[in-house]
Amino acid sequence: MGSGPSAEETREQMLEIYPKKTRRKRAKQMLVNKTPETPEAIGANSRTVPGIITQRGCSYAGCKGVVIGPIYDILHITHGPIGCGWYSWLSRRNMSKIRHPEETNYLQYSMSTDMQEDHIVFGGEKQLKQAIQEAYDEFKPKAISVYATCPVGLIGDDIHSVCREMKEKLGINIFGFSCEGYKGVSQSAGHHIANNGVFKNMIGLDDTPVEAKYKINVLGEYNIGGDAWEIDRILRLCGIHIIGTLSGGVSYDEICNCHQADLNVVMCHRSINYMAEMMETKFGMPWFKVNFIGIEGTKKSLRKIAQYFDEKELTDRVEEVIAMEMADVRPVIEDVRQRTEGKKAALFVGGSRAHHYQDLFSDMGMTTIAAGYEFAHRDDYEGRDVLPSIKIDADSRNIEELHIEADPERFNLRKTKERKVALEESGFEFSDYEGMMRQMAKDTLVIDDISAHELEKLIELHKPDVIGSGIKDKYVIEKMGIPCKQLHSYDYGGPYAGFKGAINFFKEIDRMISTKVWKLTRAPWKDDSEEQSAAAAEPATVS
Amino acid sequence: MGSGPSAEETREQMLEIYPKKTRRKRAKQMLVNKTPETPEAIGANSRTVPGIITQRGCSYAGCKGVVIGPIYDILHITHGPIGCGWYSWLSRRNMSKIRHPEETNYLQYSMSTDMQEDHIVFGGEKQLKQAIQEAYDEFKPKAISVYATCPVGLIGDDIHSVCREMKEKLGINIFGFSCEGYKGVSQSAGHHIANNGVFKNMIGLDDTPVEAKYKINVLGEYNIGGDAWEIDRILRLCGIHIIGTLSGGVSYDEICNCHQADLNVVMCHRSINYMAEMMETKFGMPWFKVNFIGIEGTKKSLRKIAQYFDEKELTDRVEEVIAMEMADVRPVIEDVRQRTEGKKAALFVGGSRAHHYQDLFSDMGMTTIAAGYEFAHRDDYEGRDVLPSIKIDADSRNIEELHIEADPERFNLRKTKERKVALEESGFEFSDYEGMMRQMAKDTLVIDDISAHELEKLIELHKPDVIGSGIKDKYVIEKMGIPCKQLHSYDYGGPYAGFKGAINFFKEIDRMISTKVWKLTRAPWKDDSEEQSAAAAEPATVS
Amino acid sequence: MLEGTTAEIRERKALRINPAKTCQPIGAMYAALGIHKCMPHSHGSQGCCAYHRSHLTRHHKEPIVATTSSFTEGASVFGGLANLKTALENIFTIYEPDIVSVHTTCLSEVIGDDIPMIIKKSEESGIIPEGKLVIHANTPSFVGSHVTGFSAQCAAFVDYLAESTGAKKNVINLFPGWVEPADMREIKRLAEMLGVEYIMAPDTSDVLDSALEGEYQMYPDGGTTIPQLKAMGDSMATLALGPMASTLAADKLKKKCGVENKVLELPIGIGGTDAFVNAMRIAGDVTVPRELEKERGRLVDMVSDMSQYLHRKKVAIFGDPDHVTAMVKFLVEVGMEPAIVVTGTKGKKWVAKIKEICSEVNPDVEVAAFSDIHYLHQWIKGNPVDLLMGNTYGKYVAKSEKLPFVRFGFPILDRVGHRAFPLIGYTGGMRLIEKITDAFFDKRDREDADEDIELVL
Amino acid sequence: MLEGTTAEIRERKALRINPAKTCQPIGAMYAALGIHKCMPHSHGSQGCCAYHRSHLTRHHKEPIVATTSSFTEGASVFGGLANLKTALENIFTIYEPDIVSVHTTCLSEVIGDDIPMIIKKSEESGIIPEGKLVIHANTPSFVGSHVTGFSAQCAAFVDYLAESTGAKKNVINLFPGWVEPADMREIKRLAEMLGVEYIMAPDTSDVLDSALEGEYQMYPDGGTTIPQLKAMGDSMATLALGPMASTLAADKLKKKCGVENKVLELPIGIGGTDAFVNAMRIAGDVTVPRELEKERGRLVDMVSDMSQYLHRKKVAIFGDPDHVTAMVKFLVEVGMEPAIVVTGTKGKKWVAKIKEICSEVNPDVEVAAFSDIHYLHQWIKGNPVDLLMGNTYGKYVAKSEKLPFVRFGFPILDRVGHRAFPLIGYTGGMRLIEKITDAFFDKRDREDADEDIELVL
Repeated sequence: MGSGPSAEETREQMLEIYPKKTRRKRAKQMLVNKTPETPEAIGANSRTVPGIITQRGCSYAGCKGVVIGPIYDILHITHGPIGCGWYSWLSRRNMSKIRHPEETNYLQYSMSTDMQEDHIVFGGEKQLKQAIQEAYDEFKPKAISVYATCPVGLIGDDIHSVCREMKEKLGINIFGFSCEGYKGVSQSAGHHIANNGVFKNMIGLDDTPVEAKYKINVLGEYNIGGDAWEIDRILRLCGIHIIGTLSGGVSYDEICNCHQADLNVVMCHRSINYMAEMMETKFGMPWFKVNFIGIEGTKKSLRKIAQYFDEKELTDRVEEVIAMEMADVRPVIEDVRQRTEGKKAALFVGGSRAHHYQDLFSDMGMTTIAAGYEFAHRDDYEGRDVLPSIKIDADSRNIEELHIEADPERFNLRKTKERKVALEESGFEFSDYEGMMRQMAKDTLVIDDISAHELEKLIELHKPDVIGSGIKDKYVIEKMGIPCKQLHSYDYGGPYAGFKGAINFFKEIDRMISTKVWKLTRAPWKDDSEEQSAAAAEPATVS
Repeated sequence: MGSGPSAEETREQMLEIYPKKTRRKRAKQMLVNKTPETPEAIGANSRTVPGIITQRGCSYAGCKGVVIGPIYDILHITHGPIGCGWYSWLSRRNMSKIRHPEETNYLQYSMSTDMQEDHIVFGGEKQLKQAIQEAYDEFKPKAISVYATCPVGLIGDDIHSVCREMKEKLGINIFGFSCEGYKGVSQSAGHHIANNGVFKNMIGLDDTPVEAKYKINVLGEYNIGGDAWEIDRILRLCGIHIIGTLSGGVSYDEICNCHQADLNVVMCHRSINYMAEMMETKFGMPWFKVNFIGIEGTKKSLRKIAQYFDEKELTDRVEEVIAMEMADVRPVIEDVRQRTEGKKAALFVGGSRAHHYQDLFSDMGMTTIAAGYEFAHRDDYEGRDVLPSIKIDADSRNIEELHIEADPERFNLRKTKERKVALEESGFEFSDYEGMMRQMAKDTLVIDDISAHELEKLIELHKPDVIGSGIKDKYVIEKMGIPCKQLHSYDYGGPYAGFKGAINFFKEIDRMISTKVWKLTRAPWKDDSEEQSAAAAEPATVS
Repeated sequence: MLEGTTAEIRERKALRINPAKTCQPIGAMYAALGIHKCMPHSHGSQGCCAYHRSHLTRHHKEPIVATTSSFTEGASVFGGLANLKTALENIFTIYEPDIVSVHTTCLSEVIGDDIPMIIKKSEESGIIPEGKLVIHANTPSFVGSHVTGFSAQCAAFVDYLAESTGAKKNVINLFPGWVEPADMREIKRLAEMLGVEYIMAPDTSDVLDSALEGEYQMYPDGGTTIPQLKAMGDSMATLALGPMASTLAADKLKKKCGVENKVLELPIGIGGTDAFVNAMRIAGDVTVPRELEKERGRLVDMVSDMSQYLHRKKVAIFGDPDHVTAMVKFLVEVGMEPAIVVTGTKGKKWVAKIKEICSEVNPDVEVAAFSDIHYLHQWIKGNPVDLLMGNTYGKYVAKSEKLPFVRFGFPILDRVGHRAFPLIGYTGGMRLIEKITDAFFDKRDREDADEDIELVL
Repeated sequence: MLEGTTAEIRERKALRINPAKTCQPIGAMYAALGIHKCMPHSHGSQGCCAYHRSHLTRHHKEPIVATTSSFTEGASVFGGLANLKTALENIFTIYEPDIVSVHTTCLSEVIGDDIPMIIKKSEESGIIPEGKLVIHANTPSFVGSHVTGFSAQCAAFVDYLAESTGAKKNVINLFPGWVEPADMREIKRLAEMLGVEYIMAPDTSDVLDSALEGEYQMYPDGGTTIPQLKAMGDSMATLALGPMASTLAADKLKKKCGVENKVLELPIGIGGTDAFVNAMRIAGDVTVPRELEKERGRLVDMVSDMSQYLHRKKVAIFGDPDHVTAMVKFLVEVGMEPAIVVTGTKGKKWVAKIKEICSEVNPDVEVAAFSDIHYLHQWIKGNPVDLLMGNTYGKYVAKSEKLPFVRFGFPILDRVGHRAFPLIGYTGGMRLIEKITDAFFDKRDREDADEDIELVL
């Protein structure tokens, strides 16, 4: 933890203020990473204590906002009062681009049933039906998705039957998500609901063969700031074809077709591991975890993909690409490290970024003294090996678990069991994720669902040089004179993935750490010494 | 004069305040137009009394700023301290357009020798020579012109010999203008100097024949706000070809070639009658006065040109064009007159606009209660028939009078004497200008070189509905709640010439007269009645 | 950009496309932040609170502090009593506000939580510390819009706090309406110039535009204080700015404490500011100082000087009813021509009012309440305009139609000037004239042919 | 646009192309207009006066009143004594100023008119009425620039008027430098917030931004009064803002009346304003009020929030030395990178000073004094920049190079905001941040591909 009190003391001071019950609850979510190799159990994916200022959002945000929303050529309709549709309108920076001029990018639109009081009283199904009809008449989309907000579930609107009816009537794909905001304890529930819906309503619809040698899907990559495009650029250089990036910058057709891939690589384990699992079961392609955030992570991920396909042509090409890209990266790192080496970061964000971005900081010679997720589960902290020991609580129990079986026609084991075992024996890990804590240094702080109070305390006690967090914390942190990098929106910059993204990130963190703006916070007359102030007011040179 | 005191009384009240000598002087420049048909002699083109706030500028402004400056492909160099070059940079709105992409429009540039103290002490010829060389090296123009400012004449720099030397050295046309600011009593001296220079250094240089049936030059049209382009548009519709518009939007080559025209028509008599006279003497083409400002003026001018060429084809075409254009004009006039009819204008500006614009106001049913020029001569007020009686005073005597003779090779009488006489006998007037006063109503006020004080008095006593003036008066007038139309710069609007220009002007004057902005000058609490203010603060309707 | 939008307008009864409003709770949150040491509390799913905080943060680029009852499915079924009680205990213990202002959401409204009852129980069980307050506003998302949420929150201040001691004071109450912190600061400056004693509520200046000084204060040194809120009941009169945002509170105060009120449009532009200044003058029995008259005169001067560029320019405008009304008045006043006027909030009377304001300059003005930006965009495609005015979301329309665009209203997420400079008052009028003419001139400078570029404008 | 300009830079010794300065007399005229009931008088050909009045009018969009000696050829040969005497007689009779301030031109300087002698003779012959004053400044156009002309005029106020009675008063003199009326108003506001008693000269606020109220006042209710100018000799200290514009007057005042002075750069940006505020605090022995600190903190906050967009952006900047120095300091302070810095006025020390200011962020900064916009443009063609800052004439370069352009300095002929809003002070800093980021963002919104458009910035 560098200077300041120990992690243990810090934790104590953070907890001190809480009422007893809250303290007990929070204590389980705040760990000192004493044994990184065998992480302690963290109370992740549990309810936020009411009244605590939390970073967390809701199920709707996770489903519509994160996972499905980015699919640009589905027409998205929020069924509910106006707010939810409004707030999820263009605010997440999942970039997307139409493929042909005659397409429409529906992400520029916010569509909603704008539920009024009488819909609450008399039911909103008719309104939804009509809205779908109007949307169809206006835009003639190829697919429409519907998202339920809090009141919808409570008043009993059956969005799925409405969708089915309209699907039949209009002859296009129409499906709904019961992602009411109160479901689960965070966005995470929404991801699960989204995965289920994508799996049920899109995956496998289009069996058109894809002509490419190395075909993969990138799962859990949402193209914030163009990350997916940078990953695509690199993979393309290597000769690897991405069928679908779920769901950054992706099209409906690509998703329907993405079961043609030979491999799923997973960026954000939290939001999409369900999908990887279900696809493997149904179609037979394996998955493994990758991380294109950070130079070392990107290299490792590329090499792992090459190793998976195991062809010299590809392995060589990957090394060439890495060498070529590193020629650009190296001088930037060298320059930047002069100022970043030894600096301290803390990361509290998302369900995978708090982990991934440690790599980028580490590339710069910075240490992460404390980190935690906003909505992750225990496996994201401790690794997938804890999965069997995770208890399903009341909040999670209500989220549907799909029961998947192998597709009788389309199941196709991409790697024979033998080959897979051989790979695994050589140290290759499939379907695994080691979690964040294993990678973090001993005696760092791990805080799940950090509260505003804990964050303030951390800054007060440890003055990190930079904090990675979200929009709601950003200005709190910066009022204290500490630069805060938004790791949801990238502060409207990016990409930060891959090689070019890393360069962007290094330069950006360098800027944030080197900026003199924090020195400006103090007016010269604040210094008590009269002499000093007098000096500051010295006459300027006359030209 | 409408309501308020009589013109005579008004004049008295204006003069009242002046010291005796000033009063005597000003009295000669302020007339009540008692006998419009035989105008009284006005003390025009005489010195401005020092200390009087005048509209007038200087000879340099008249020469460089007005007449030569607009020629876009001559590289213009001001020889003198920086100010004169600076102020004449792009500030006059004589619009111009390059003809070919490889040309340079030098009007976007301000070039100057930026004279420093040592040049004043030791002479500036070397500096000028070097400046010409540098300009040539930098831009390779086809011609360079040099303008002398006040100190140049006083310190004895011989700009003409420098120009001759550099012309020889560089092999391009280079010539100078001794238009020092102190010469003459106003811009007018500069016009004369400019005319002489253009005549000596450009006119007649290029004998390339021009293929067109009806070839004319438009003299004294400077393309403010695109006026020349509108005139060109109309004439082109009629089948009449303009070789050179002197000097709005014109090119060097066009001026060198413009002696090929069969006719000179003169817009601004004041600034360019010298040229018309000299060209007639040297080349044999007649001139007459036209006025494309105002609907009636434009029609009359077109018909006069047609009459001059006297071919049915042209006469018919002119009538067709007039009919066609009037279809657009008529509804605008009809609409606008509902608000402008009977309104009063006053015009104090320039050397011809104070006259021409009366036509436009009259088209709108408005009357001009008072008018005067800024720098005109007696003939511009009283008509060219007074020319013989004008005494040349000390200030004018120093302006060179060129002695022109017929060009032995290129003189060509466009109209035989007999034909000319015949035309004249039918009422056609060549080489004439009736002046402003003949056109103005009886008992209007005619004020030459109006002073700020006189203008204020006029407003105070007569509250005109609109005043046409210049930038220096504009905001004085508008502070008093009277709209002021700048008739030099057109308030950055225009064109106002021809038919489309008239439409622009009608709409603009309509706007100025109808605007509610003047009502806003009074805050509601200024009204004494408490009730009234209370009413103004009545609650808004709640929606 | 917005490729799917065509000029063909179809009647829509059920589908909102590109809304021109959001939901009530965010308005309540914004208003509550204008009370000193007040913690806004969102009673519902934590997503609402997260969305509102994020959105306000993006608009103000400032910390937005608020708590939530963090409903999960259980609370949604069994009611939010336990959640709210826990929340209050935590809030008072950890964040130590003087007052917690609870606003509801669609969720808690649908399940029918009785907030006053919960507050009462919390008081009884000692959760609310001595001297601390909890108030509430009902702000279901399926009613009204963010503007009515603001209005409801203002009314709650009155309901819970205003007191009449019987001793009238020579003080004027000001309900500023939903305007920016910079606007609130400007209203105070005007009141101070006029020498009128006032209480303004809420007051987000210094709260949502706080200084960067290296220290974080959860409750910055700003906002209306609780004693001030209480004292509103003893004031001579109330000026309510913005009928939609402020009438409710003013009327409640009249009913509760007998304070007479006058409802005015937002003081935007010359006439708008005049009405405010004059009402203050009369209510406060003061003389308008010469300095303020000069300020006014400078605006009039600027309008006069620029009127040739404004004259009859067609404007498409959308935003919140109060903002739009005042802005449309201003546009008409300076000679511009509102062509289409849209708000997302319901308001039949509002439509009539806008038509009335525009009647002289454009009797054919298209006015739509409970409408959306998609409709505005479609209409523009069929009826070209010279200028678009609205919040940040308008920029997609502006890009699509290559229109000069002046941002105003809520939210502005992509520019920074609204934080520092008011649109309110004569100063704000000058800012508007600058913004509008800049938008026109920038376009000219950029797009005009070389020969048409003007040095002087 | 500017088709003839290429990236190939040739040394020029004699030819000025597209100047970044004009001549002295206009500066004297501007300064004289900042004295209450003062008539600036141009002693020379009437063209000078016409040009200066026109130019100032276009910049301020206000009446600019000044008289001229209307030299013709005779006066140029025989001297301007008769013209000036006639002029003074007319001026005092017709326009009734309290003071006439004569400035010379190249013409009258070359012929060598002795203005003090003419003033003396005019006094003796009774042309100057009892109690009225005539002062003068030498402002030949072939020396210095408009800025030094302003400086000379300020010095003339001191030379002719400042008096030391021996009784020091707790008053601070302020020479504001050549800044806009809105800036002068802002300096006064800051001084008033600080509670420092001051005399500021000149003061063009309320003179050159007067209200439109339906009446014309030749001498509006503004400007430094003659008693104030006289009293400057008794002040405790002088703060001279803008070394080029204000040092001369401050030093003369020190020499004449023993008033100590401090010369500061123009109070632009955080550091620039800090220096001014701190100097006022020390000189006036006052405490900086919290309100002003908050204002400062709001600027710092805005700089912090926007710094990602400003960081290392390359700026080409031209203008007057004092303006440019202060602006370059500001740019460096907010993390931008001055790339080329040009002034038209001479100043070797100024070049060194700019290089020093930029040394940390850009040791290779190109700095040129006694240079011009053509040079700046050529340099940019070879070294692309992100932003251009300068007066209106810069817009041709901006159009030619498709650069975001922020107007500042003198003159601004084609926009209206500089009339109303200061660049001085913390408020001015916020305005600058807005202007600069708007310029960047507007370009992005306009030119970026659809997929790159950001909702939030």
